[in-house]
Amino acid sequence: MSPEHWTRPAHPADEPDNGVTSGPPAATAAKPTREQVIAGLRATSEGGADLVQLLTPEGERVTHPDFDIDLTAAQLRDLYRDMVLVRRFDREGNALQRQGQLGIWVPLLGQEAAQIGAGRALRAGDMAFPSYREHGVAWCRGLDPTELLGIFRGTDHGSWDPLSTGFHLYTIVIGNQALNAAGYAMGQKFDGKVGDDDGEATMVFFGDGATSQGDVHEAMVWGSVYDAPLVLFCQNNQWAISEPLERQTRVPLYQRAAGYGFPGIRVDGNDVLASLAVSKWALEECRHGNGPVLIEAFTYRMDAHTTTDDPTRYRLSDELEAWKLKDPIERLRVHLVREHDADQAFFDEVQAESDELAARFREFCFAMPEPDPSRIFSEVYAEPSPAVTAQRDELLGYLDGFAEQPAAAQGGVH
Amino acid sequence: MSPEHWTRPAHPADEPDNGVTSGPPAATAAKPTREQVIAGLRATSEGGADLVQLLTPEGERVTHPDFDIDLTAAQLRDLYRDMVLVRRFDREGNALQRQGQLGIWVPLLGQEAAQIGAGRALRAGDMAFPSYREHGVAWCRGLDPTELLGIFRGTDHGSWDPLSTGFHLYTIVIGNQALNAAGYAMGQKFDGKVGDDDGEATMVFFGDGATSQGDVHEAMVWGSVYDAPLVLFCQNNQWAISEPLERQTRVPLYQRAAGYGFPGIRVDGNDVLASLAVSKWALEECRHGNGPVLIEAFTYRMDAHTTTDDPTRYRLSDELEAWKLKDPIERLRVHLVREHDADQAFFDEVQAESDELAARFREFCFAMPEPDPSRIFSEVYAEPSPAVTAQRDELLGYLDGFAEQPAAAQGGVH
Amino acid sequence: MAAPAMERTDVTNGSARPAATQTVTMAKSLNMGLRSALEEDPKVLVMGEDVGKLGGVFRVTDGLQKDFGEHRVLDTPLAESGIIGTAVGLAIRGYRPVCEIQFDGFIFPGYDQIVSQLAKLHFRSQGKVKMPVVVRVPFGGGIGAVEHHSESPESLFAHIGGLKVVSCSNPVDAYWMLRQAIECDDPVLFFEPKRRYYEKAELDTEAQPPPLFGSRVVRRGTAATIATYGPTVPTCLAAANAAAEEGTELEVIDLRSLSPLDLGPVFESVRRTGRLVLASEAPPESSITSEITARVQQECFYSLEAPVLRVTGFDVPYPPTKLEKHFLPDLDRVLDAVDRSLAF
Amino acid sequence: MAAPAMERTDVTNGSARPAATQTVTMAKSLNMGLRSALEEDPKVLVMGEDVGKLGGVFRVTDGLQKDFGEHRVLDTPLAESGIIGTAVGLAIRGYRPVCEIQFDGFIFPGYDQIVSQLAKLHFRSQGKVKMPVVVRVPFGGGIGAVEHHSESPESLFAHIGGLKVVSCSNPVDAYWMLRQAIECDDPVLFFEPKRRYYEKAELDTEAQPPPLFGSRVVRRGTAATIATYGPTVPTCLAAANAAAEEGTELEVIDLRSLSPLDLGPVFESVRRTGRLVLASEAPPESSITSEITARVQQECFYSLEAPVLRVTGFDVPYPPTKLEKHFLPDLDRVLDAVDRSLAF
Ligand SMILES: Cc1ncc(C[n+]2csc(CCOP(=O)(O)OP(=O)(O)O)c2C)c(N)n1
Ligand SMILES: Cc1ncc(C[n+]2csc(CCOP(=O)(O)OP(=O)(O)O)c2C)c(N)n1
Ligand SMILES: [Mg+2]
Ligand SMILES: [Mg+2]
Repeated sequence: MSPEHWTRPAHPADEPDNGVTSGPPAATAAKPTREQVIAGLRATSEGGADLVQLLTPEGERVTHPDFDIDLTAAQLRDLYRDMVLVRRFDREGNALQRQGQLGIWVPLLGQEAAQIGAGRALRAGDMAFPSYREHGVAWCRGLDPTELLGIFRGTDHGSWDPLSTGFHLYTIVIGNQALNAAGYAMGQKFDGKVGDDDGEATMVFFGDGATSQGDVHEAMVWGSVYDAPLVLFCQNNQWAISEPLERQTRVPLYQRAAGYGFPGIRVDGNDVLASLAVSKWALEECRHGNGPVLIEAFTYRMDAHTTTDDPTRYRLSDELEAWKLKDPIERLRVHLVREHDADQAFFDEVQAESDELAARFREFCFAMPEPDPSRIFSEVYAEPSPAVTAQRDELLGYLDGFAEQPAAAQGGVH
Repeated sequence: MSPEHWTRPAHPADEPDNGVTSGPPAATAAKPTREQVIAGLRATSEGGADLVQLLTPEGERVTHPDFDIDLTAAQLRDLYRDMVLVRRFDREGNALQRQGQLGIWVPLLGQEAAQIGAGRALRAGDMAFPSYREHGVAWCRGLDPTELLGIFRGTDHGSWDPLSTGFHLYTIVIGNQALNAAGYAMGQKFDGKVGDDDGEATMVFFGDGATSQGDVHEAMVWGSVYDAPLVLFCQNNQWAISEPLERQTRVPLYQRAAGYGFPGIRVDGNDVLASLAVSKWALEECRHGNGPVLIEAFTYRMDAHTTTDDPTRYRLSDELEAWKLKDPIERLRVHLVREHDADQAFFDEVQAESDELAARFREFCFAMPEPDPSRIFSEVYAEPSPAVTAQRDELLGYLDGFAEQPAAAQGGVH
Repeated sequence: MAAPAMERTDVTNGSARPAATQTVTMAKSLNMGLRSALEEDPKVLVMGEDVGKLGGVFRVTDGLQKDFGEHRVLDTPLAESGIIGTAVGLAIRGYRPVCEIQFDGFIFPGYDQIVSQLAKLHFRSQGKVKMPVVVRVPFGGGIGAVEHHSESPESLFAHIGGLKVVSCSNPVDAYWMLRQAIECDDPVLFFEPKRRYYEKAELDTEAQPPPLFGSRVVRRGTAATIATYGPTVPTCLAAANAAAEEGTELEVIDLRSLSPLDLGPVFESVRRTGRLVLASEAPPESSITSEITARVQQECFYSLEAPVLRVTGFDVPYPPTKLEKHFLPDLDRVLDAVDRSLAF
Repeated sequence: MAAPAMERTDVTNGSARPAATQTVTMAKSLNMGLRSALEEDPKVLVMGEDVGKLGGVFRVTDGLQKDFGEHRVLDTPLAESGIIGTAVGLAIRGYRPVCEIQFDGFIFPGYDQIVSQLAKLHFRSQGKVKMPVVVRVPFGGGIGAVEHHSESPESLFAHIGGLKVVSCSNPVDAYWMLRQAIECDDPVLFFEPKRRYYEKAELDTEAQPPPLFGSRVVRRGTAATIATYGPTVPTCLAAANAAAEEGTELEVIDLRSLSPLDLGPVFESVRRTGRLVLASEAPPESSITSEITARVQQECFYSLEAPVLRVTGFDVPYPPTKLEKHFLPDLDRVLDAVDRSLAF
């Protein structure tokens, strides 16, 4: 069965008694109430007084008393390029899913600034633990975007090397990676890699919904009790699938940190400069032994939760329109034009590069080979288990039988 | 095998090939360092500036700007009586374990004020979810102390009726009961029992160590998201078995609450007046729909973790001596004598009553019948499972065989 | 336990169609089951992630929050221990929560509350506290999903005393079994074969359902017995049909209840056929199919003409889904096992 | 897999006593095993609740923190998901954590991290990330403890692909198996029979241990085979001795590895004796004893003269401990099953 579906099952094709062709029921009229919309907008359009911002939605550079950053025009262009390229292959992923090339895609649309800011703050020796939406961080860690395709096409569970890239595999069980990251950060500390400018740090990514999980709490406990160099980077994109932030908390999430005795900062997650500045500061604190730090990047999931999700069932388009005005790429573009003489040639160049990337991404996807059945049993253990080996031999022998006698492939009792 | 041991296994008597008689190795010289002792003392001898206190260790009545309480002399005497009686049967439980009558006992020594203050703040319609050390709360809920014996003697897993007593069964898996209590409190709210003076509330008890568990965090999330009438009563007795508070947190535990958007209060847990006043206030808040509230009762576990624990391995007696000066009963006794004319007759009367209780507790314990083997299978399900019934019939039939042919009781192959 | 009613051996082919009958998908019949339960008993609650406004990622709870309100149909915070743990508390308070776990692989954060509280409170309290909680779990593979979305963890619950575990295989059973599970005073783990959610059948909501905890012969046969449950029931029925075309009549039993197991009909069948094949997507090691094998070899020792054979997933993490066609028992693998059994 | 070395059929009776030999309890031999591992590999960590200054509630880690420091022997915060989850992260970083779960019943808060991360990361990463983590679990009953302190949850781990599961039954195995488990690059659930912690044997720390994942015939016999593991191995040996006094020679196999199972010696034995009795404290439903039964009836179909019989705990929550003598398999119940097997 091909991985065309995630939450929407395909109709199984392997059974003759099956005449089902319909998908799930069409979206019903269960729309949000007016009150909910108003509450939602209020909650999500403003980050509040504590929001760290360096670039306004209008592209204006503002200062902040505690966090600032000095970037050259070239560096600003690089950040812009990062965001455009990442958005481009993200959109391509969506398209590939629509065309049946991927089982599912998890879009990051709208979260580019949060991720590129955080990702570019990381250094080579640092380690990142993503959730499943961190394609932008993957990009910053030097992964080729095509390496992300296997998970969504169903050919692997993550193909890159976490250790050489400094980018752990995607973690799907919400919250698990927070504890894994805390442990890794403890290891950095035990290895003597914390305490000076050359220190190492770990950054873990999770969503607003994930903050409810016990594991994220325990990661905060462990991180603080072991003074681990751990930056907890929460992308509050306002929604956990269909559930708005108010289903997880009464108060802004960054305020959790104080209860564990470390700093929590709410940053404008659509402002790549602020995300970079706050992330750099947090990582520096951790490198010097002053971890952990919690960052809440206040942002918005502009697309569906995944390609199988239908956000019109639970949120109104007004909300999206409000957030479009805060687009992370657009504000940097305006800023580059106004303050840093970026001309059309630059934008054309980035555009061309992103087209190339998209084409390559696409071609790679089409050419991906089917994995071999033996892959089911490969690397289950570092030291092979005779039980698994026996099951492998049995299945491969059975499949070989078909290869030799194609007539038997339809089964039958002899 | 009799339940003489918890963490120290008995040497099994049912096997002929067993010649082992030694217990666990003797305590080693692994004593705390000087630094640890100093840190421990600093952490544990003072509750800090935020500590709510109404009665000093010297028995002096002090005021507090936010929390106060007006009690008659009779009410004060009742609180004193509660604490003495509870301490008395707690000590008797310890003694019964030493004499082999109980498998284990979990002492509350030192935590009487925290528990009686909280327990006496509860009303009939309220619900309490204890951990395993809340004998004082059990007392306030009207349980006969003998009802606690079964768990520790190994005849049952809790014999009282949680619903009619408003006191849930003891929960041993650390933190579980916090979520169960959150759910119960949600039910009170869904039942329309929250919102006015007649409202109901739920109080859940857990320790300082338990605050690290994901379940306690999730209970705070649920409680706040559903505005549940939930008082989270944390007895910070400074130790989780051998681990001092610093293994669980960097900052005072009551500060966790703010991160969830509800109040957290640190109360002197050795001051029954303060515990009562703060608990009453918190419950009132919850009844009126302003829950949850977190209370951290700052207290001290004066005895071992359980009768199988050996605290000399991990803490110095200086610490205990410091806390003895803050004894919860002693300070109320002094206060009663100085300010409320309590005379020797009163104290003699309480003494006599506690002797009686202890004797009855003791006699009850000795007379407890062995449960019947059929109890292994009873009430596993509300609607019996044929599989379990078959296993029961098989075991009972097998045991009947012994009854009929006592000669076969030693086994053998025919 | 008595063998359940066997009248309707083919649930999809009712001949006369009474007024209360309609063609529904399993997702829809589950939705109808929840709706009836919410209507009939104000203590019934539906709770889980995205079950409210979204109606669940599979739309099983579609429209329920709209009609019954946010206090009956709860979009909970994102934490499975919290879902189960608060359901336990609500049950103590007298509610009958029906929890949805979004996908099989996400039940594990809630496993502790299930094992330590949900399963044990009735026993611990000697019946003073009832635990009428249903935990609905869309399970199994075949939908081309990413990791953790295709697992079959049912054996991990069957091993736990104090729990009951069932699995439906068709829309009719789905409706009745869910209603019966909600009415049951014990905790029931309710495993729904997610890749069958959109298969259809005729549902008569005024029929008399067989007992919840009973297995059922869904096809009569003589040559060998196949026992299975959940998503592989249609697979095995298809295999039996294919075999019948070649003249081999296989008996197929839908186990329905996985704990307690109702093996009476299996024993009876095996005594006639002498051969048993078990099919399940779950990894075989220490599983429900191991248990059935252990009990059949004991009860039918002198009747078995071949060892009990199993067609299952493998003892590995669920593979990337381009490979799941090899992982999941299909018609061919079932018939291959039947052949091997017949060859003994 | 080859059958392991069988020279030492009685581990407690070494005749010549080499220099490296001493009489130790199982708790002590585990402690020695941990100590050697900590000494030899700076990447080995010991972590858990109260494992440091206290030395663990059973004193298995006694003195280790004092000698190796707080960064090698960690008193962790009180949360099992945290213990396993951070151990996973430490393993990614190159450490080899040995986690202690204080009692069997407290492993469940860590179950999600075990199933979703610990078991799957090697497979998920196709070997790029190794998970050399040992999770030590004192398990089983017989110590008169309160609820949750006497459980036998090993089957819940044997069912999970990606994990390895072993159980020691005597001080000699305890030492070697723990050392081998720590050296193993896979996650190993290490079940220690807590009621045997203070039984003694002669341990030669310079001997050549048999392979970790192998079972072992610990007593030769002809009339019937008993296979068991962990705490019931001494029980079954005692039963065999009692039977021998009446002239019946029973073969006893200590399974040692529960996943992967090494059933070669069991098959070989059953082919000779024709009879198999399995003993385990765990509830039987969907358990390791079900699995062994399923595989033996398949592999030894024509050799079995009686069905495989099981002597186990029951499918209920662990009872109050005044009753555990009836719950736990004892000498009499084992011999009763042998009698029933021989009567076939
Ligand atoms: C333990 C667990 N439960 C449920 C899910 C299903 N699920 C996948 S994503 C998601 C919502 C996550 O929301 P959030 O943490 O805000 O992250 P976002 O997707 O918005 O980036 C849910 C419920 C899961 N993956 N893991
Ligand atoms: C989930 C779980 N893990 C471990 C234990 C073993 N254990 C029992 S009590 C205890 C310490 C609890 O400390 P705290 O929460 O401070 O409560 P206290 O005993 O001090 O009242 C531990 C680790 C347990 N009961 N449950
Ligand atoms: Mg989100
Ligand atoms: Mg404590």
